[in-house]
Amino acid sequence: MIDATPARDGLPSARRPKDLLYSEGFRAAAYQIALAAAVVFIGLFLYQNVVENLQRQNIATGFGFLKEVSQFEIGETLINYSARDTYARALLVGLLNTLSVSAAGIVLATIIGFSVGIARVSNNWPLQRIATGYVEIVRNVPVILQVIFWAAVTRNLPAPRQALDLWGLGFLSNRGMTFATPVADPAHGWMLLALVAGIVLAAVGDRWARRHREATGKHVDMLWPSVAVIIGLPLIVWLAFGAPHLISFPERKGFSFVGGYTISPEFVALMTGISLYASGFIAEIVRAGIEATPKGQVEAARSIALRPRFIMRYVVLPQALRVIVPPLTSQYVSLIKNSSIAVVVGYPDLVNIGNTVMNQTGQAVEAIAVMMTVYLIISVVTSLLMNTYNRLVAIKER
Amino acid sequence: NSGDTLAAVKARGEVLCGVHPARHGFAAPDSQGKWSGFEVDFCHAVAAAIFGDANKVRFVALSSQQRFPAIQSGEIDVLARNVTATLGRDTALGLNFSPPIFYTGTGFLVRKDDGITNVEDLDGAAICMAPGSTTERNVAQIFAARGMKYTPVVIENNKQLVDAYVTGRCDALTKDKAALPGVRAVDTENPDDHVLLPGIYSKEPLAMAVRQGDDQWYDLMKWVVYATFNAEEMGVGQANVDEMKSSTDPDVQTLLGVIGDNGTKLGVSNTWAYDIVKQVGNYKDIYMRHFGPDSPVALDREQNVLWTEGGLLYGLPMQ
Amino acid sequence: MSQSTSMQAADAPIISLHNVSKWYGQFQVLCAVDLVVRKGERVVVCGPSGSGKSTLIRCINRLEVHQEGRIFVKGLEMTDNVKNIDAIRRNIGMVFQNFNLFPHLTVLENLTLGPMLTRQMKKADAEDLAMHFLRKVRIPEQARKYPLQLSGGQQQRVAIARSLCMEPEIMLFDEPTSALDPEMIKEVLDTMIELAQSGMTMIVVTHEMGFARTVADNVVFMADGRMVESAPPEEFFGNPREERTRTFLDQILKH
Amino acid sequence: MSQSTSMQAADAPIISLHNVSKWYGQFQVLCAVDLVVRKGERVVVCGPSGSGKSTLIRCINRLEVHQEGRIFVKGLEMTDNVKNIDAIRRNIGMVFQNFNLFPHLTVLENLTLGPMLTRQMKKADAEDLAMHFLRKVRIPEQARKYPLQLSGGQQQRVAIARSLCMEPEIMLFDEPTSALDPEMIKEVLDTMIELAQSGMTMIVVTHEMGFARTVADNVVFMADGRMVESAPPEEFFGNPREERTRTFLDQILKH
Amino acid sequence: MSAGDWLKRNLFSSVWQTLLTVITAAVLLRFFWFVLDWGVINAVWFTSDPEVCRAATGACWAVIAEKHRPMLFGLYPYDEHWRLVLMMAIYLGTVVFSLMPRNWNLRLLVPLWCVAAVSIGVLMFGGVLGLRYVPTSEWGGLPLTMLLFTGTVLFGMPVAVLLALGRRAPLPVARGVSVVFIEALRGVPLITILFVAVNVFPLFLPAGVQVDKLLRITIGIAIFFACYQAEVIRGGLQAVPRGQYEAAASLSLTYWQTTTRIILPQALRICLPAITNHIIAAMKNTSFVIIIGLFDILTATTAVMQDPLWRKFYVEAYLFVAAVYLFFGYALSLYARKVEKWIASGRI
Ligand SMILES: Nc1ncnc2c1ncn2[C@@H]1O[C@H](COP(=O)(O)OP(=O)(O)OP(=O)(O)O)[C@@H](O)[C@H]1O
Ligand SMILES: Nc1ncnc2c1ncn2[C@@H]1O[C@H](COP(=O)(O)OP(=O)(O)OP(=O)(O)O)[C@@H](O)[C@H]1O
Ligand SMILES: [Mg+2]
Ligand SMILES: [Mg+2]
Repeated sequence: MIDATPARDGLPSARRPKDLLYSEGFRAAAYQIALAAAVVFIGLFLYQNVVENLQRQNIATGFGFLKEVSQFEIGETLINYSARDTYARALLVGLLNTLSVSAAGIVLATIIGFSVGIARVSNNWPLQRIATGYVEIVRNVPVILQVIFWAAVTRNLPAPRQALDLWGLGFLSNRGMTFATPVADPAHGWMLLALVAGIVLAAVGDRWARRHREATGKHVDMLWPSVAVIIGLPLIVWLAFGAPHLISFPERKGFSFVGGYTISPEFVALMTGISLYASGFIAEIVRAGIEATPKGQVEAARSIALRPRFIMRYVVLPQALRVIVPPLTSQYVSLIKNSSIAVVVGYPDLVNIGNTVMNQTGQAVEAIAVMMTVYLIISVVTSLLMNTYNRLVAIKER
Repeated sequence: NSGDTLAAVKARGEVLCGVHPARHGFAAPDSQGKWSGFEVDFCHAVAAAIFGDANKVRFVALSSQQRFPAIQSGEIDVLARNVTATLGRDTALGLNFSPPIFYTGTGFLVRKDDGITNVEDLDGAAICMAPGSTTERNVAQIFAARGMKYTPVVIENNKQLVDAYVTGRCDALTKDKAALPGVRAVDTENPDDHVLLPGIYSKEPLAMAVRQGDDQWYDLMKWVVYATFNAEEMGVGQANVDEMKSSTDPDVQTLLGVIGDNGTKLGVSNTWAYDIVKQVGNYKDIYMRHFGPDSPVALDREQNVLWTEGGLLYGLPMQ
Repeated sequence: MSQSTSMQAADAPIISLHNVSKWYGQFQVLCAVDLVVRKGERVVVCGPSGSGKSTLIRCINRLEVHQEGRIFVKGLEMTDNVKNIDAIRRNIGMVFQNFNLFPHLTVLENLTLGPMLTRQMKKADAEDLAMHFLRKVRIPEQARKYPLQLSGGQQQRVAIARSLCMEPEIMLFDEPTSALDPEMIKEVLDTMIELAQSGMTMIVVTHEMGFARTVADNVVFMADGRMVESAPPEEFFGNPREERTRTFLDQILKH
Repeated sequence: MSQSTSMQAADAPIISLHNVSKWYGQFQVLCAVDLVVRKGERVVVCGPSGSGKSTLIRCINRLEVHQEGRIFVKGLEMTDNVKNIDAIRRNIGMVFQNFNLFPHLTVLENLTLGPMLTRQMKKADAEDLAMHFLRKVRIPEQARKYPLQLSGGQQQRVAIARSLCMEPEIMLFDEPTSALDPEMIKEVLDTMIELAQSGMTMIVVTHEMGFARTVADNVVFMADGRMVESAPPEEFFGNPREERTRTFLDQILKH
Repeated sequence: MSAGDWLKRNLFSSVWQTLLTVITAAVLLRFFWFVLDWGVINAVWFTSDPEVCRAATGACWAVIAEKHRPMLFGLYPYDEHWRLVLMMAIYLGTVVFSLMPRNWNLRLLVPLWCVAAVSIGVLMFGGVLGLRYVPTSEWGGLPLTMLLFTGTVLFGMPVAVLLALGRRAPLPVARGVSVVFIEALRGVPLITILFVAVNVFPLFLPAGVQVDKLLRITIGIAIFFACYQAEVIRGGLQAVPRGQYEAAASLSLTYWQTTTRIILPQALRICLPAITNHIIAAMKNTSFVIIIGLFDILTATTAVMQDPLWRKFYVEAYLFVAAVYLFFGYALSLYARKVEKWIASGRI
């Protein structure tokens, strides 16, 4: 702001209009306006070009195509879909496939990553070396090479007729992994319900145990009761329904198998590739998290005679998780993004289907915009969740 | 700027032609990186027409996904990459199609020992195909019409696609029928273990595409194609073109630029058609070079013969 | 408690080390250390950096494992018997140089964690106890804050209170003031002096010679893993027997 | 220079603050501070922690922006005029508590950077100048080392030399010795005393009352953002007018 | 520590430990035996007859010997492969030379890089000196991977620095622009950016203006790289103490002087390990170009593995490619560790 105070003590006033150019505030404003103008100008220029180019080349624009009939089939769908559905639904199928392969990949990567990460800090020398070697290799070979490698492996599995028998429970062939599954039975729905009930009950039990401990000082171990209730309830339901034990075993028929459930080789290759790749990074995150809890914390806990289990549960884990969870989430996000290389192995994920849509309709701009937006939403939602988590668990400081 | 492709090409000194990266018979680089194939020859023909030198062409290998953006954006001048001419592409993609240079349809390559003899046997099969191809839609229709099911395995990368079929991931590989013999001949370990299902199940007219809005350039494409048809019809081939120059048939004379100024009207030299036939050949020459009985990708001409012989090739008169 | 029994108790050694040695690899940190501490006694350990002071007191509650010699605490020998270790640790409180408070728990939770989990106290009782000791260290108003929101001096006082909540008979201090700003040193030392005056058995590693003079019954000087001198403060500061002790005191008192 | 002109110059205020106030959010750090420093004058600022001493001297070279009142340095007013700020900063050297040497540059490079970049000196000249001042602070032999290879006292002397290389007329010191070990405090204070004796105008925030007694022309006491008292050292230490000053001096001299 | 101590501490400190040691050792031995048996003892090293390989029970390293040229050089005209060999020699020579601290002298390196760039350009493109012209669409293999990687880093690093500075700038507009740019690009997969580079980017240009596809792809990967790197550098900038800014201000250095002389050198040193990680990641990311059909070393190898006669030996071929990536990645991280040591010891 310009203050019109007259000069005092015969000193020159720094506030003459010509000095405006030297004013920090004015300069800052000028730079910003210039930058904003440049951004707007470039944006307009690009937009203008796109519009002109599309017009000149007579390319259709707009998202109207999403409502058109797709006229192509998709190999793996989680929802009903046929060639008579719209492009929008085809893309939805792709999105769900992206999410399902990512979910499976995340579970696998987490299990492997945590195991290897713990092995990395084990004081058993050979185990530590194996873990280190694994991490180095898996992290440093491009994920796409790993996926292509696993695709080659799955394709070179024997044909269905010579499929590998998985101990009578299923088959492994170049058509994928086919499992025996229980024949659908009304009991299953109830068992699922029982499982949920069991989990809820276990949680309630845990709370009760804590209250009990706080009220009486008696520590009740709820680990085994929890396990029992979570496994037991569905089991009881199953028995109550007369233990329906019909299992649909896959059988070779026609080109492939009937019965059971088949996971496609593309899914297996993609999931294996991206989750092994991520597991290397997760292992490092876990290791860092474990090492991040200062030694002094454990010593202090020991000096108040806490037992190892309690030290783990009340001192080490809460602190390690704060370190582990944020980078872990970004690994999950990058695993989801990596699933987009599905297109090289032919798994029908969002990008693969988007690609087909792009070719069918020729509307590259719109199709790519759809893909980018979806991934952006996934990233933004995750990072919002992550920020909330960080705020909730942040260690309060001055 | 819409009318200046020809001028730009002349100024550049070469034609940029988008082709398939590896489709034996149509377009593929040999181990020395030299391109050859049916569609490649049509690119040569365009170059011959413009420059009188069939080699003034540069090939740009394009995946099926990249082919339309490449032509739309002007990265290439002409697209000769197994493009099926359809109304949708003509309009929504802002393209113009030359007269079809190859009539084909969806075909299926299957393993002999699977005992498949026609499409009806494919119920429940896993079928490998490329994304965004007309094939993808045709297959959907073929199976829907017969009330059959199949599992599409859709792979963009052609190598990966063929690999998926050859290793047995799929029971059938589907592509334009014309493309399958190439796969069979080159990519399979033992070509005799594989057969092409007989019959054609859809219309797949392959044509060259140019950007909409440049009529001069579009005209040139059309007439390059017609010139190869007409040359065959008139019996003018690579072998006899020089003798035919002295033919007294006015049609032949017009074709070869001995009389008239067709070239000037098209914006190229009057010997343009002569150059095509001399350096590349007429339709039959081109066809036989790549699909003839001696080539690795032998293909019957089927509909790809002159209208006079009951085929679909019909060159418009060149007066 | 009558005067005589307390005298008697005070005579029995509550901690005794016999000939304790420890090595890190090839490097010997403790060389045949002997130390006897009686109930209610206050021992100050000093010595140059790296002389093994920390190691010594960390061996007493088995944060480090000694390799030779024997350590007894309240008549129990420190072996790798988990029961013994547990019993001994319950009797010993320890205060670290870097406080080592649990940063994810409030001050109150830091204090109640031990009593609730290892002494099976009710939450309400544990909190009463905690508030009692927080008042003793004069920061009851900070109970709901998190450790990192406190000043260093306050944190160290919380750490002392945390140890006291286990109601130990012995307190070990490992340079409790050396990570603190000068203004805060005093508040912590005051707390420790009060504790000493209440009759707690204490072993204190510190360079605060003023503190040693005020409260110590015995000052122990260590160098190179050996116990060089051990004497009551008047003697230790007034007339040290050993040359090394003298050099060390010269250096440290010149400040 | 004749006696009279130097007297005259000494009389003109080289720094003057009129009614300067500053807020951080709601919190007022400086309340209507008035201060006049004449050429060659040496002012020591003291006061309890958080009283705004640092903020005050940081306003003088605009490391902080004041919100009310006016600050003049050598007749130029400190506004947001970039030209003025630049001119003023060139005339003011500043030494920080944490030295703030550039760790990626050698001592010599630390010293020549300013002269070369802002005074457009040739490299050779700048290095001569740098060596001159390094000799003055008595560490010419450290010229090729990196700051982190030096002791704290040496680092602080390098920092002083770095400021001097800009040949400023005024030097500001913000607790230059409080991050130092006791042994090193003296070497830095000696350097500062020499500097004072050479006639440099100085404003020094410090708790070293010995230094204040020796060199200050004026001691200023601040509390809660206000200038509570300002007097020559004899008066300030001998007979402080204000109650708060007395309390403060009691505390600080007890140490 | 004596060997006995070490063994006891790390291998046999308890029953459980001993058991674990035995099991892991058994697994390790089994693995190494397999590697030895399959990869060395029964392997076929040289043959041009795939039948020989098929008969063997071990690895068929002959496939690499047989196919190394198309794997390493892709579609590049066969007769001109010598140009690529020469190009790689020049490239690697230049890079190795520039990495040695004793050569860190702009007056030496700038001309060197200019000369190297020109000669690499001449070799790759040809069209002069009687060399046959080879358009970028025919480039391939390892040289292409190298060029993509170098282009990514050379173009991406400055952009990353600018974005990082922008994100920490005192000007809200600059901050806003940088944040949106960085976060938007980090939120999407690299593939979509490649799609944009190939399919959409031409639409952004005015009619008639064209940018080579290879260049567009390089820029796409580089910008993607820059957005990740910017976050790393921002971390480094944040780690530079405020006192450094203040000391610079009190020497009346300008914003750019402060930034280039004081802040950036320190920030880059601080986050060097993370920077290296992302540079290595950038090298791995070049392999994504297989999706848009560029013939880098991975694409070239998958293409080679099309050959029905050699198709069976894909494991060996992919191992070879993995080894190439591991080699360069490992070399980079070794070098970075060395630089960290130099920094710690004050050598740079
Ligand atoms: N885990 C360890 N491994 C190897 N050496 C160690 C370890 N812990 C301590 N030392 C060494 O043992 C010696 C004694 O360490 P200790 O911490 O007991 O000394 P201190 O007298 O407490 O010194 P300070 O006054 O610095 O705390 C030192 O030389 C130290 O370097
Ligand atoms: N950036 C800031 N934001 C908010 N408050 C601040 C900031 N910087 C300083 N303060 C507050 O302003 C007050 C004065 O700070 P200043 O650093 O000037 O005190 P000081 O007298 O130098 O104290 P010390 O002796 O501790 O250095 C303090 O209460 C401090 O907490
Ligand atoms: Mg110690
Ligand atoms: Mg201060």
